[in-house]
Amino acid sequence: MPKTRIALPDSIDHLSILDEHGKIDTDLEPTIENSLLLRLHRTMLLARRFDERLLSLQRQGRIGTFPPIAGQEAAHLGAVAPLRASDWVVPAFREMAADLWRGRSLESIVIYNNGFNEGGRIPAERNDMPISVPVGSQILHAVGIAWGMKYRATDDVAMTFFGDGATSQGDFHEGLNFAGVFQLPVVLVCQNNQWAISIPRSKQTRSQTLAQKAFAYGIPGIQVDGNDILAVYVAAREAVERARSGGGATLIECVTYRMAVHTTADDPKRYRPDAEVEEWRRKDPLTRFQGYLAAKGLLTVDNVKAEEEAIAAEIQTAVARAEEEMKALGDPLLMFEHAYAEMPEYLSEQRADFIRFMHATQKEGDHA
Amino acid sequence: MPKTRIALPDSIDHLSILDEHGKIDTDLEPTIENSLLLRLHRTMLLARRFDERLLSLQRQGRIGTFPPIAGQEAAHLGAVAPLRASDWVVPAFREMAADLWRGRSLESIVIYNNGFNEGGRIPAERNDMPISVPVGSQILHAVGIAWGMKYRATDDVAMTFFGDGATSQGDFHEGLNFAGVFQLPVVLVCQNNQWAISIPRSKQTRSQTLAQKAFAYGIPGIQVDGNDILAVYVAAREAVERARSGGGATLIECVTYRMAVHTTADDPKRYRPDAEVEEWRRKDPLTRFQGYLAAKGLLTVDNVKAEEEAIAAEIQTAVARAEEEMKALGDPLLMFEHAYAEMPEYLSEQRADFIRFMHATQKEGDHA
Amino acid sequence: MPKMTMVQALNLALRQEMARDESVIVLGEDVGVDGGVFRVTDGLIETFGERRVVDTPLAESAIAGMSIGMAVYGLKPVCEMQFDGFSYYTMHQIEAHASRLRLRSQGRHHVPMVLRAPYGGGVRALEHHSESREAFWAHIPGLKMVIPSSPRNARALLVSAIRDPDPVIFYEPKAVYRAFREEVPEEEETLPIGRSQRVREGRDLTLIAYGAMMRPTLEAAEELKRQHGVEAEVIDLLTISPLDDSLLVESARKTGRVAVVHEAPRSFGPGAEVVARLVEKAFYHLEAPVARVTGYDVVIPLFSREKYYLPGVARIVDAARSLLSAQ
Amino acid sequence: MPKMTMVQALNLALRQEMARDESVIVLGEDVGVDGGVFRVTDGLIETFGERRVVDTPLAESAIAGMSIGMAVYGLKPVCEMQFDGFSYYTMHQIEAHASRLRLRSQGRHHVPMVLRAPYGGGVRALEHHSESREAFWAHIPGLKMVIPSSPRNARALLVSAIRDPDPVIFYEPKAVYRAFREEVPEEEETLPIGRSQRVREGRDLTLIAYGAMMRPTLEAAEELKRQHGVEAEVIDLLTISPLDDSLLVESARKTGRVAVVHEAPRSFGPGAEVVARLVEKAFYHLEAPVARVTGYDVVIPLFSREKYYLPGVARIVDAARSLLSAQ
Ligand SMILES: Cc1ncc(C[n+]2csc(CCOP(=O)(O)OP(=O)(O)O)c2C)c(N)n1
Ligand SMILES: Cc1ncc(C[n+]2csc(CCOP(=O)(O)OP(=O)(O)O)c2C)c(N)n1
Ligand SMILES: [Mg+2]
Ligand SMILES: [Mg+2]
Repeated sequence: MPKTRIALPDSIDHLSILDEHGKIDTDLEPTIENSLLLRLHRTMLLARRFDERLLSLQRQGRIGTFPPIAGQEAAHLGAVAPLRASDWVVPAFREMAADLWRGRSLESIVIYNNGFNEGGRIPAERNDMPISVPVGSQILHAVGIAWGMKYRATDDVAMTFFGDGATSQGDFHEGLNFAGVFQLPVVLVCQNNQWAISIPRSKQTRSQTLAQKAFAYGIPGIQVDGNDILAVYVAAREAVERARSGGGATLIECVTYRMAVHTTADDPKRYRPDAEVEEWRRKDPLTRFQGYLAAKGLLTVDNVKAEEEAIAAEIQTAVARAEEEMKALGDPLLMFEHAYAEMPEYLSEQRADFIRFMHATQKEGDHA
Repeated sequence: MPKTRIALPDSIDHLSILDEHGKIDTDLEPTIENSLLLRLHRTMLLARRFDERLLSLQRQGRIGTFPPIAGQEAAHLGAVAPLRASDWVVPAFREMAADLWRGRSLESIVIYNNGFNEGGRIPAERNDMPISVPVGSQILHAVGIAWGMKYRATDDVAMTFFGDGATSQGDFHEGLNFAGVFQLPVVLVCQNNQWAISIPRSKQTRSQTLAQKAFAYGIPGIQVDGNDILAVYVAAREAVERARSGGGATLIECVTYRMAVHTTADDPKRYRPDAEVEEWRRKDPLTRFQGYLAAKGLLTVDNVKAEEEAIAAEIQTAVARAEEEMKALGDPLLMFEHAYAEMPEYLSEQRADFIRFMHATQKEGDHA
Repeated sequence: MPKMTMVQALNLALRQEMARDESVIVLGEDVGVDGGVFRVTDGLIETFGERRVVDTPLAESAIAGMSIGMAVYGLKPVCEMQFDGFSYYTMHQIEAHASRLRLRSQGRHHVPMVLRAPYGGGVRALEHHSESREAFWAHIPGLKMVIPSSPRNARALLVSAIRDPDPVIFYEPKAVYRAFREEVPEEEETLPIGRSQRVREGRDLTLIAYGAMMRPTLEAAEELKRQHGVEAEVIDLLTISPLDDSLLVESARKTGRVAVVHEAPRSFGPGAEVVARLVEKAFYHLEAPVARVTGYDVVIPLFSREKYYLPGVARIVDAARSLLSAQ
Repeated sequence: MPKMTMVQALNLALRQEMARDESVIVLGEDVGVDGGVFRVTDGLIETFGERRVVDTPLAESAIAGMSIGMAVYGLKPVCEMQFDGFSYYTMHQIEAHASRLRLRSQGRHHVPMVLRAPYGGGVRALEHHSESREAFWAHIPGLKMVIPSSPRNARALLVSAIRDPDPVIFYEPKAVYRAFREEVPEEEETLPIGRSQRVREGRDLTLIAYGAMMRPTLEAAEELKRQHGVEAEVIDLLTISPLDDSLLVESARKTGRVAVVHEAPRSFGPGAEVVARLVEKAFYHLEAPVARVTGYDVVIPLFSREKYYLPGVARIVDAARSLLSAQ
């Protein structure tokens, strides 16, 4: 058989359960406890409102540059919902809704976005990694954590997030290859929000889907409607279960959309048409989920109103508290902390010299 | 259609024309001019004998560490045969047969393997890049060269070589992705010789074939019997023609075998069974090609004997000439050359100090 | 002469070099339609088209590696790293190939590429957006490492870098990008790579700086004069490597008192090389230890504390006064 | 005490630490069945199995990045780079993450990993197999950079590196791997990271070196004594960064004449930092400019000319004599 087609067992499915018109595929509809559905909704609403609030704080100069998440809430929350506390989430930088679900405080986000390293603190009781800015690089950490989980024979799972742009990075490739070779319990969640700053998905790679990149590593890949929290949840649950039970890694491509700016330093008008944004607005994951919950009788207009009010208050309080907390962070000497377990001698000398200098110039009344 | 299989147009073929028993698939047999077949054979024989000679020179301490190529000659020569002089070859470090085909002199190889940078010289009339040791890194250069070819609207092609191990590197991924996105005239030839030093192909990646990695970049991939020069030639010719005519990049996986040590510093007994080597010996690309040529009436026992003698003499002369040439390379000041187009001042000072030092110590009779 | 920001001046350099030489290609993440996140490549795609202004996928090693191939093929790629903090992904390609292909091919190939990267603090940015690791590149033989400090010299040096036959790492002080305007001639202007400049004459001490640190250094010199009657000589390195020490040595011999200022962490930073050169070549003229006014040996803090990390006017003045009171 | 080569001593360190602490994992290219291309991990897979001695695919960034994840999870990965020249592929992971996760998570996570790499010339190897770029790592805050010079200190320092709570880049002088044997105790032995050692007492001048340069430096000291009656003090840095300068300063104050020796290229190399520290802290005791005896500012040549590039006994003696004749 000199020219033979090689039988490849892999294939790529696209999963969608709750479509943009609110129509549900009842065959695929997952059974999720009402309380979980409502908690997911609350977090989604909180994330949406907090994102809006951060944007206005940024415009007021009360925080620095940050990456809004609007439009991607379902792709965050559907993914992390099947996890348990002992699992680890390894985020990129645009998974705020997932962070909140995992227990990150609103305060820490405000503090971080004000340029205080203290905002990155992970509480002792929480696993998970802090935000990772270099695109794609964190995938390898998730792979290493998953390696540890397998080594320790736990049935925990590491889940990492990254964007469509990240799939071009060498670290994406190396990470997925290691995950495949070592059959690691890691779930690789790609937030394909169609844009990497100004580069559209079509210019990022010539492959038809991002999910099919899984083929290259001998691991399963699936594409889901990322604005459909039910579809994301089902795909993630399957992947998490596969990982827990020793079945190895899965690549999930969530097809979603970045509704807002890349970061508050970005002007998307330069590179994408409003019409595209409008089109995606109709696919809003929040209204879609709310429609579903209302149809199920779990949510009424009054419920939502009450939640909105509670959330507004929660955000209000958190921002106020964060601004209060930041007053205690004024000591510049904090910049010498957490460099090493023990401060090296020469760094102590630098710190001492800094103190001397601060005293000297404060006495002279200037330290510009 | 909520859970839909995505139709993927790609598929992976395995190509084999002249099997290990010398049986030919006449439907697929390419029409190649006799003179080309004979030139390919001569180069294959030369490469085989030169490789053997290098090994004995190394054992005698007359050259340093080097990577033998035995077993991979067909996968080298079948690939470069469809190229023309104006194309560029971007090698890794184990493509000596391809180098010879492209006009590299035996002398330069001896000189290089004696630890003289001068052995890396590319003659002015030749394109092609010098040897590249860091695994996978050269792929990106081929992509850049192909970019230039497209920019200059030539119909030239860049062909790059790399091993199975190289497919794990980030640079492989990034290179193939760029090649796909920009639709570049580049042919990516993977020498899957089953081993990356001690790591077998099966531990390098979990994907069933290496060729299927092309899916991830939306480019065609094909697997060929790399010990079958006809199959390699056909696949390469198709890829080269695709590239020339604006059809973009192709990944070719040549399934072959590294018959000898990784380098002369390596001991494969530590990690692979002799039986495996023996099995592959039966698939020897040289005897297979010779059988084909004999059956075609192009080669007789006498022909081969005459060629063997001519080649032995050619090698003999080249080694002698190289050893002569190296006598003129003793000047240590040559190490300051080719750092920049113009030597920076501080480097000139270092050079001057080196001269002073050499004089001073020569006078004192030691410069250990 | 029109007054320009550094961003505009860099844009002018690219625009004119692209018009002059069609082998000049601009590539990187978001350099096309978006005009670069700092707008240095603004409008180039409109003028020169997608053929010459290339938005790439998100992969720094590939951007560098592809540029190497382009350069070897005879083009002059000017590639952009979006931020200094992501340029280390290219370290292997630059160290192993860009800096060595001339040597490896014995002169047959060379790599006339420019790798541009905004570096340094001062723009309230996120983590990895404020690093200053020019010492990495400066330590690699075969490379050139250039850092301009003002719109005019940025334009002239970028033109020189593009025309240079060897690979140039071109760090742009992002704090200076829009900080002030300067007259920049429309006509072509170059500056030799490998030469520092004396930007202020003085006899009492020498301040050596570059990039974003030039402004606080010059202000410090003014303040030293105003408040203390001290005449500081100020030297702008412009090229970090190959380091031209002639002017530094000459000045150190004259003043005997030298401080070197940079925002990179102190240990194993560029300042150490300046000290070492002065010790080698002006030791007997030094009247006080050469002072280093630098970032501390910690990761540059997020923006709220950045100002304490970065050398400012007061720290430079403080160091200068210690120098003057030595012995 | 058994006499061991450095390779054997490193193997002993790994073996004992793995036996002592099951969170220690060895990983890298060919470290398992093959025992590492230099055999440093020889036999470990037989003793500890594939679970703890992990042959990885060929991808340096992944080896480093996965190690970071493992370390954060609570393991102690000791990963191997096959050669120094390929370790720059890890630069981004090390700079952006290994060195910073303690800071970024405010102490919740830390990265107790060791990245081992054979470095330097002297073994007639191919291109990229003889580099000496410790200055890259030394300039990164949050990292430690260690280079042993003998079997015994290699063993002790590797043990300390594995136990260190912070990431350690551990460069092994491949020229020393099998060059000589030394007694190495079976019993556990550690050496503090961040401390240099005086290995020879002297009053006339100070020679500072580390790694593979210790042998020619010590030989030079002997020759200086034998041929010129000069007593050289010799200091072995052992830890490059964080650099402990106390002993250097003390010695420089005593002798007033110092040379620093390394095989890395001179400019922006580790020697510059040594000079800068001595200028800061021992300036008034220096009787001659601190000399740098180093590799030249070119790529290390292929092996036939390597000996001219690498500082040898004669160059060190030559520098020492110039130092002594100064003034
Ligand atoms: C390695 C690296 N290169 C460049 C950047 C600058 N940058 C930040 S986000 C971004 C685009 C990321 O796109 P994607 O992965 O799709 O994530 P998204 O922003 O859409 O969430 C770029 C180029 C970076 N942070 N890291
Ligand atoms: C980036 C890099 N890492 C490690 C090495 C050391 N090394 C040289 S060849 C080799 C294995 C290469 O395997 P493969 O790509 O299959 O090529 P082959 O040797 O089989 O021709 C390794 C690990 C290297 N040269 N470059
Ligand atoms: Mg995106
Ligand atoms: Mg191989």
